[in-house]
Amino acid sequence: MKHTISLGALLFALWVLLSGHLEPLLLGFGVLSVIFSLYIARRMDVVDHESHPIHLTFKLLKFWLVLGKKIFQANIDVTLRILGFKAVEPQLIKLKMDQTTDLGKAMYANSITLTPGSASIHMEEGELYVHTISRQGAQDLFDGDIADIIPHDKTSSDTGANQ
Amino acid sequence: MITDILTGVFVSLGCTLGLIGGLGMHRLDDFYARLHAVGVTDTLCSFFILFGLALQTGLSFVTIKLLLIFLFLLFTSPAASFSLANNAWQWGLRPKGTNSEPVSSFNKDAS
Amino acid sequence: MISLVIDIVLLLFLLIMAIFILRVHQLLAVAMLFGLYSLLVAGLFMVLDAPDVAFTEAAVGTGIATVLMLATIACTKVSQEKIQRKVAKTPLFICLVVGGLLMYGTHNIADLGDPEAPPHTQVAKRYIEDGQKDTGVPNLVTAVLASYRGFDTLGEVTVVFTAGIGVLLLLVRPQKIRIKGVKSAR
Amino acid sequence: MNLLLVAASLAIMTTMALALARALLGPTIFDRILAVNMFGTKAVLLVAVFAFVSGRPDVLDIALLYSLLNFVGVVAALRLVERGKDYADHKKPEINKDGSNP
Repeated sequence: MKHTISLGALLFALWVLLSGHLEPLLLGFGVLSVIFSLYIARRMDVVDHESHPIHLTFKLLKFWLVLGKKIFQANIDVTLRILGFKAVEPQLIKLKMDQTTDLGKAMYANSITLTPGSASIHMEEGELYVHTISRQGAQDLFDGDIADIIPHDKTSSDTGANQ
Repeated sequence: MITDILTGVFVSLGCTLGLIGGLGMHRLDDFYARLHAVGVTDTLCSFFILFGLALQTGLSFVTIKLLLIFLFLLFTSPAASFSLANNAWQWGLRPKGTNSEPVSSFNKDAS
Repeated sequence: MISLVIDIVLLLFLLIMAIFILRVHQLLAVAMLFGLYSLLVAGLFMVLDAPDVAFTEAAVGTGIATVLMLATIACTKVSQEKIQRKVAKTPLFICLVVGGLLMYGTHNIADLGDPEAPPHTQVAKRYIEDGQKDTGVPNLVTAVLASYRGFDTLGEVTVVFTAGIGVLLLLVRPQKIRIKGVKSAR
Repeated sequence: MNLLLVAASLAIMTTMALALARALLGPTIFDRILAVNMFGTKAVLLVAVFAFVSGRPDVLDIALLYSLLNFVGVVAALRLVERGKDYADHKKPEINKDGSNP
């Protein structure tokens, strides 16, 4: 239930921010469409801790900051490689995933993809196939460069049921 | 005045990154390598351009819209890239110039 | 000035894309390029100061039409047939004549943005002056579409919606219908 | 300021042209879809810059819509390839015993 409420609040905030009008009529339309979206989301059974990880809010903020820094560095690296100042040496590697939850895995794989210079290709039984543009980048991934910053997803009870 | 200069710097940086990414689409010789070029244009390039534009408006609805555009791009691009790469992999496309099977660690004396 | 440049470049992209769509044999790529095509057309509408049309074009052309086209491709068998390419004379002639007539017709349209043109002196004037008061909708174009021409728009939307449902019904194969909570049998 | 944004939109259009060229050249269907995706992203940025050049921030809504629709198109296309049908104009690549393409 708390996920539904928080999603509803988020959707309504989005409506107000995008429309920018505060007349009762338009706000009423907003409430109606939020309720409708919530109804559909509930029916699709997608409102849960996975699509809407409120228990991670503060950890996520730090995660985005650190990831942002990494993305910045990786961008410069890839730019240099495209322009030919550094060599392009593609690598195909296999990473072990320590994350147990689906959310953790998705965050790990997507963080790798989001960092230019490394892209996750395939996922198989706790292993992630990654294509990197440089040997150094591959080594960094082996050393747990990205894995360390993924927030730990400790929703013990309901995650176990979900698996 | 100072915001104008900052906007100029950020927008031109973003455009440069975009152009480099576009160049990378042609310089890199393999689908998987091109993914990284697109990664550059999807992340830092759009961030710079949108941030530069946001500086022009101060804090207003427009800034929030720019932020939302950036967030949408940020959330959708890795999902799109991953499903694209995963499809290519399962279809049977293999990257050029790499070990044909993924390695799980580098040997010190390899290659 | 910049609008003109963007116009020209977008039209150039459109031309290249159209030629490519004609020549390529990968249906998937063609469907994707059609999506881009309407994205560019929407961009042109935007440059021409018609954000609402651009909205519709983007949503319908890039969104629904692409998905429908892709779904159609998914329902087809993968096979190719080489067709003898020869110019069909009568259709070409008809195309040229109709195109020429349309082009001739544009000469009678008032210039873009001409303040003396009848639509601007009468209809638009009324909309602009009384629109806010009559309907209470902040966006003028929305007021015209959803209030003044409400029935028209409603009919249009109904037709489009019905057409969409019809296409979906045609495309869905019987064994693929999913019932809520039940995994479809493979 | 305006001049710079004009230059920026020209640069973005150049990038779009580069992406379009990749979409036309291929060689695999995945290259094309990747290029189409990139083209769409750049279109979003172009619309955003154009909103500021023309001084009408309303246009940003269109950029928002584009950024979502672009994703829908790509995912819809990929769902198709995923079904294992061979939509590319050339045969599925052979995979050697050691897993590499010949």
